[in-house]
Amino acid sequence: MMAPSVLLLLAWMIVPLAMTIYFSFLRYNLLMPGMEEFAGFTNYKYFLTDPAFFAALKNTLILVGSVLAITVIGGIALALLLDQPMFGQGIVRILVIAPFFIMPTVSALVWKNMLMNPVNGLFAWIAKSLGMQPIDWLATAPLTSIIIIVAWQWLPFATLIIFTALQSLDEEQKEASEMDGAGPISKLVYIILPHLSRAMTVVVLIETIFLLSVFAEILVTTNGGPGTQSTNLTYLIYAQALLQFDVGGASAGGIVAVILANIVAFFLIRLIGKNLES
Amino acid sequence: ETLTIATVNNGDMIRMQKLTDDFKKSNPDIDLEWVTLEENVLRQKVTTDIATKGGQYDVLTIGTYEVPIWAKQGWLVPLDKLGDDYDVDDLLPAIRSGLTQDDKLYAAPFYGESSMIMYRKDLMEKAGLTMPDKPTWSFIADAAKKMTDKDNEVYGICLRGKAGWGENMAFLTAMSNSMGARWFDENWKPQFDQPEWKDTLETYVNMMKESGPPGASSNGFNENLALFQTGKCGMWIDATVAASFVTNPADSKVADKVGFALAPHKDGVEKNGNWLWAWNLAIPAGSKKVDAAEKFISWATSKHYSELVAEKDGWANVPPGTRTSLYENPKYQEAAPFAKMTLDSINSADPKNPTVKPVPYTGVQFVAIPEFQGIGTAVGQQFSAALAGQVSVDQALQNAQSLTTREMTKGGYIK
Amino acid sequence: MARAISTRRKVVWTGLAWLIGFLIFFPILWTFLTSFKTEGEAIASPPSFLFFRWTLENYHDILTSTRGETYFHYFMNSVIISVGSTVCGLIIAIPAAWAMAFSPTKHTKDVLMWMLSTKMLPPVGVLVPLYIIFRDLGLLDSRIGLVIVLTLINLPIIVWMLYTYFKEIPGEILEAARMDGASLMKEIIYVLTPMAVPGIASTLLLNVILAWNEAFWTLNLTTSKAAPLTAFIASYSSPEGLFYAKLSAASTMAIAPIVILGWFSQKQLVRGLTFGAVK
Amino acid sequence: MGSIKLEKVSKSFGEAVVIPSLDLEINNGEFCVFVGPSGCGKSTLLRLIAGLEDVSGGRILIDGKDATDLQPSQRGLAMVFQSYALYPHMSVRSNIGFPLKMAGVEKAEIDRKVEDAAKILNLTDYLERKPRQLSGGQRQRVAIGRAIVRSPECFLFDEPLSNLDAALRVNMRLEITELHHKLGATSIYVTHDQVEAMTMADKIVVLNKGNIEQVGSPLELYHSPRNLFVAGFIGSPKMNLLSGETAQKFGAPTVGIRPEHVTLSTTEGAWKGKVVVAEHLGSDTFLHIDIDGIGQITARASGEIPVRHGDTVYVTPDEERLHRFDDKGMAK
Amino acid sequence: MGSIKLEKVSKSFGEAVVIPSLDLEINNGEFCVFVGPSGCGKSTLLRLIAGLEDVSGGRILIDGKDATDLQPSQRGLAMVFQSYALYPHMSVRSNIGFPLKMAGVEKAEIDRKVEDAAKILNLTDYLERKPRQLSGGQRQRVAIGRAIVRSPECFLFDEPLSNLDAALRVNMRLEITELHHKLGATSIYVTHDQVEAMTMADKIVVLNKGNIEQVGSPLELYHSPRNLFVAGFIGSPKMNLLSGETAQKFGAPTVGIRPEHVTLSTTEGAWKGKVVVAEHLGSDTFLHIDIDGIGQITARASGEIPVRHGDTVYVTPDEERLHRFDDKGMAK
Ligand SMILES: Nc1ncnc2c1ncn2[C@@H]1O[C@H](COP(=O)(O)OP(=O)(O)OP(=O)(O)O)[C@@H](O)[C@H]1O
Ligand SMILES: Nc1ncnc2c1ncn2[C@@H]1O[C@H](COP(=O)(O)OP(=O)(O)OP(=O)(O)O)[C@@H](O)[C@H]1O
Ligand SMILES: [Mg+2]
Ligand SMILES: [Mg+2]
Repeated sequence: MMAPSVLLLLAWMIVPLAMTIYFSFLRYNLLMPGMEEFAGFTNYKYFLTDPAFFAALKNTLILVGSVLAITVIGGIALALLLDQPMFGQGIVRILVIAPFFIMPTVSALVWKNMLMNPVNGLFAWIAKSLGMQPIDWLATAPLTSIIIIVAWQWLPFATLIIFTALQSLDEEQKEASEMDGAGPISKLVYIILPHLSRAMTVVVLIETIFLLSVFAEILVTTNGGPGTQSTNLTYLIYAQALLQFDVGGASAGGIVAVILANIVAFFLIRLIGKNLES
Repeated sequence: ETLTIATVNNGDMIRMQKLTDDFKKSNPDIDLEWVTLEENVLRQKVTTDIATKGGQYDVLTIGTYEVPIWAKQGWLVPLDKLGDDYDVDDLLPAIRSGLTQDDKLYAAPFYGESSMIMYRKDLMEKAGLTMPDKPTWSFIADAAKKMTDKDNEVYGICLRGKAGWGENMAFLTAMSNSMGARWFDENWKPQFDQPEWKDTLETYVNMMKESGPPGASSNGFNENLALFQTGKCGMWIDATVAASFVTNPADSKVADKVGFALAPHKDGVEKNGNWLWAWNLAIPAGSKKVDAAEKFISWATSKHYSELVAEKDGWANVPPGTRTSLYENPKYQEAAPFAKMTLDSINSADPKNPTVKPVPYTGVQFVAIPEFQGIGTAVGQQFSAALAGQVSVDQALQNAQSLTTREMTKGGYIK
Repeated sequence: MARAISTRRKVVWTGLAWLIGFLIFFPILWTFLTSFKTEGEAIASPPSFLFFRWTLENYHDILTSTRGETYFHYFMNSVIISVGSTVCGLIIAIPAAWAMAFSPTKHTKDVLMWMLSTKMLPPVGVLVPLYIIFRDLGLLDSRIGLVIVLTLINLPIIVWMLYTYFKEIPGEILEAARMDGASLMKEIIYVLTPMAVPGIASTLLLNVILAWNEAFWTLNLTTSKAAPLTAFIASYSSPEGLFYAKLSAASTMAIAPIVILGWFSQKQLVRGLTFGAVK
Repeated sequence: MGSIKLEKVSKSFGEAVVIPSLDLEINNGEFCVFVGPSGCGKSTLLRLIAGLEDVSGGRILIDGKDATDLQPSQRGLAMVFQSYALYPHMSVRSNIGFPLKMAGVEKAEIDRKVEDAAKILNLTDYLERKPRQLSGGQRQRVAIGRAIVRSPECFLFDEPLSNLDAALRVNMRLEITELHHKLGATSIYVTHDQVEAMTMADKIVVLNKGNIEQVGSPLELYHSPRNLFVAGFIGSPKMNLLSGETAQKFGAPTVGIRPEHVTLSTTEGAWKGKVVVAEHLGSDTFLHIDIDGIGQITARASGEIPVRHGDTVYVTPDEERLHRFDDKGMAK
Repeated sequence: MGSIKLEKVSKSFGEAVVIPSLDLEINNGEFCVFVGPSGCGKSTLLRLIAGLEDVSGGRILIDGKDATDLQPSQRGLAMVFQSYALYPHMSVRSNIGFPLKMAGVEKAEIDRKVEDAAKILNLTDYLERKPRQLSGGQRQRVAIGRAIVRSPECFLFDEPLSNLDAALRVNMRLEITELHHKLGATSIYVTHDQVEAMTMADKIVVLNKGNIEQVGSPLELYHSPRNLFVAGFIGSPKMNLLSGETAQKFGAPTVGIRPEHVTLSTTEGAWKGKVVVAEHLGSDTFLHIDIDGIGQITARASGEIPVRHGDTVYVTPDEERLHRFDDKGMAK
């Protein structure tokens, strides 16, 4: 019964993967047909010795790590806030959840042009109204800007999951801790956070999957620059594949990314597998 | 039959889509299906398709960069049946030469552009200067400094800074030509270690630091246009098509204060810092609808089409930069004050001999080899980092030199 | 057994929550407002928040534009592709998740995790091979092709979500059905599926949203016939020509359907998103 | 220390009045059991005492001092919840030690006290386990451990045994009773189990719709229920209640006779009936007998009696043990 | 129709042998109860009969025919699960009618049968409700309705009452017994509740670690337990088991005496002890007495006896009712 979907996925994985591996050993540029020849590990050599590669690797990890940190911590804070008694909780939830539905391209365009732009953007206007020098977000802090944009998109996801988990916390457990003399902080540290650990694991897992391949936001806002400051692995491969049309190089990059993703996946899944078991 | 036409989403192309009834009138059996996309997306998709022989499109909108490369690969159908009244010789020679290979025209220009200086006459006056016919970079830098009034958000000069081979590198390559620099020597050795490039980049960075707007390193055409239109730029060197936007009172606050001048050059260097670009229509090899496609291209790039636009939307909106006859038309000259400057700019660019020193490639603001998109963007990233102050000019040039050498070695150009 | 809360405390929390909610929502609100401005007002400084001349011109332009096809063409493609891929995904995933949940083997967990890890591969890496495959199969620019791709892309998540739902269904009920004489198919149709309806619904929703917003494959494998709203947006973000207001209007039109769907179904969605993390 | 006094305590949830007005005194060291039908307000009353709900009116005195406005943690009470409410992510040791940790007690001191409590509750071998690795009865004991560790003035139990199976319930019942004797602290215990109430309580409080129907020792309630409600509620199997003509004969609108207070015979007796179900437990026999003109009554006999489904038997109520109730259902 | 025979049935889960080898015959129309400690294999055995698990060895004959390899649905059995396993998305009507629908019975016929079943079970008013709108007892009845509607040869019940509260349990117990009398179908009933086993069974099967310890009628097991295990298992409160010197006096390594078979006195008797806990139920009194040199024993007296915690009492066992066991724990 598992067979159909597993087979399909297998095909989905294996066929292009095999082709990619094959291409990665070819000197193959789409724009120069007829010149394909076996190139050994040349493509890998060039990809791995590209100075941009380590920058991209670092940026990828920083991006994923920071967004995870922001969304998980922010998600907990927001979930705790939403859990307080208030009027119009439903509406606030609707406001908070909305960024999750926005196409990445659209949100990148909006942030870049209408918010972060140092001259016409709203942030600049606010800074100027307060008598401060507007920050040139995308030039001086490109990776941070992208982290902000991506975190904005994923914060609702984290909030929602953590909020739901929070609501599932047994009321009697909270009362028991009150009887035991726990104040708000102790309650948070000893009762609530441990209860949320499973939800946080899910957030980390799912977000990591999507964050490893963040791409549209970078393309629209900074084009990976200035320099390679906001280039991540996916974007680097994109540059190989769709700017240079260097299929060989991009394939090698793809394979490297696959291997790295699997290393991440391996640790993540071990961590999470355990947490999801119980 | 249905033609699938891939186009970019600029104003002229959109206008053409609205005028297709005219084409349908004379060709009732041909249906048109438009694929309108943002430039970079379009380029990616069209290239992927043509290179893998996907056969998705019958008519392509491609730039002057692609035409020679693709023609050489045999990916384009030569346009030899454009019709008797098409008048190929009317096409501007600079534009036409970039689209011609072995005496065959592989793409028909829909509109062409160069770059020039747009400046605020009022600010220039206030600074006590007048724009010379052929300004030099030192004049520009000086004027920019004098026009700048940061407290009131007036910046002397706005230039492209966003990384990309078609973004900052289009401007910087053109600028470097006017400084006497070149991308490669005759042996395809990168030239970023030469003083001319250092001169170029230093001038650019210093000028922008002193008189440019904040955030310049992520500014492209649109961002600068917005700045200029809202009165925040003293001078702007960019595509000639911008002229019609900045002089349009509906969108621009400064419509009546704009002057135009030829792109600058360095004292003693004969080349100007302007580029040459055209959007062209071409037919991919392997299209099964070559005849219909050619009919369409002929219609869209004909004089008749110009008249059609003039009739519907006025002469100012006719696609510029392709035909001599347009610039000789007094009605156009009257409607478009920037006509002469555009023509001069286009004519002063020579894609076959873009620089002072000899080069092994064609292209004014690009190098027409397949690797250029990647290299150009990577170098562009370095230069935009220098502009943002993230690396020094020397460092940026050094990085550019080494990464270009790498890629050229990989590409087999440097043995 | 909630305790009574003082109104003053409630008011304080309400204020804080509304403020933060508003801040998070602001970029979307801003886009929405901008879509009613003229291009000039859209870049005006200082920006005007509500007191500008409201115009529907941008929407008028979009709905009557002759750029390729009309908005509705893209919209329909988006609907067909996202719903189609989700339905296909469910048809494949339900039996698989059923098998994993109710007759697990030693390797079930590994298979699941492996499925998830396939989602971590960068799609650009396999674009060219896939493009070639699609060309040879004649699937370029076809809705079927996109449905297939998106089905496969989202399959791991669908399988996992369903798996966690099915695990919550007590095995005794399925055994009861077996005692009652239901065959395997009938068991799935009459008992399992209806019981998992909330779970399936939320899986469906999440996947419609993911598919709706998927911008890489939908953009690269289509030209016109099958192009969805992501392509529509791509035709509005131009490096040459100033379209902030129009872009805002186009963005609003592209995201509105899914935002509204998301809002209406948020309860379902929340359940779906939690992947059984929260019981 | 440890006496609890409720003065005119009332509680409403919005419109709904759950406890109209209630006075009650529980003495130091007493084991007091609240019983009553589901929804009658037992848990609510307990939670008011614990401070988990605010009273709508009246005062709560703990140990003579007004505790109405104190926080739960300041009242010096400990509570054992029906669901145990153990902290699932903490080991047994941490669970039991948690109240001490919150009180800022030193690590060594905590360890000592936790181990003492574990010894009392036979949990020493399980200190490092997580709650989910324990059986129901063990979890129950951990919950109790968490309550006793800080030597509270008074224990509150909300149906602590209702999640356990029958055999375990019997054991835990004895353990709690023994513990009560050992610690001597006041305890308030909510249950709906007859046997628990009867065997554990010093004092039973019968609640109905937020009102106290009767307060007294188990045997007081058994022997002299104040009204029909208490009569029907206390005792298992339930008292047979008869009305109409039969009752008139005994001079009251309603009379009640407990199953164990009738005499059975196969040959003669006051009422003749047919056995509907005969339940032979070995030690006892329960007969459900259909009596002409009276209806079905339950009779109980010690040991075995050889009757089966369908047999005819005679039943004689023990008049001395008959309960008589007036029109309003009050005992006469 | 309806007889069930197990021949050398065995079952292992991987390495773990749950049922080594077991023979059992259940006659047509019999009400057979499986009892035994938790984990002894009761449910497994029931599920083997149902066909929900495959046997590892041996044969299962239903009604004389080999059913070992038949699908659950082909065996003509109906099962009532501990959790009821109702289909939550179907109305009561559809729940009860589901087996008929699966069997391809006509719509009209289904309706008729469902309504008949509902009438028997007093569910007529609830036919259109969803399970979640029903009380525990009603849900239980729906589960039974689903079982009886297709007139199976045999009913299988797996602890069907363990999720109900005490009062409901008593009622449902009577209802199932009555139903059994009415329908007369063979029933196999798993429980760990003493009272259920004693009152409902025609035949009790005592299981221990997958082996049958004894098969017999409730009173047979009560009076003559075959071994120590059965003696300790059957009867509530448990039989007091004594060994050592005391037992030697009665001429056996171990002797057992049930709590109800001792005589209590405050003045004289065979053994002197101190009351540890006295549980006064009104109808009975349970005393847990610590006797010097013997240990703690439980005694039961009808009605009340005025003893309290700490009192000294004398206990005299009824020698006629003493059970004697040899070295191997078998009854002598
Ligand atoms: N937070 C609340 N809001 C509104 N009504 C409530 C609340 N808590 C309890 N009630 C109502 O108060 C009444 C008494 O509830 P309570 O829980 O005290 O009953 P109980 O005697 O403990 O019942 P059970 O034996 O079922 O536990 C019920 O009718 C209940 O619905
Ligand atoms: N699917 C299974 N795989 C492995 N072991 C099992 C499985 N099902 C049951 N067992 C084991 O078989 C033994 C008997 O289990 P069974 O459920 O029959 O006990 P039971 O008598 O019904 O107990 P209870 O009274 O607790 O319900 C137990 O030790 C149990 O752990
Ligand atoms: Mg309660
Ligand atoms: Mg069992």
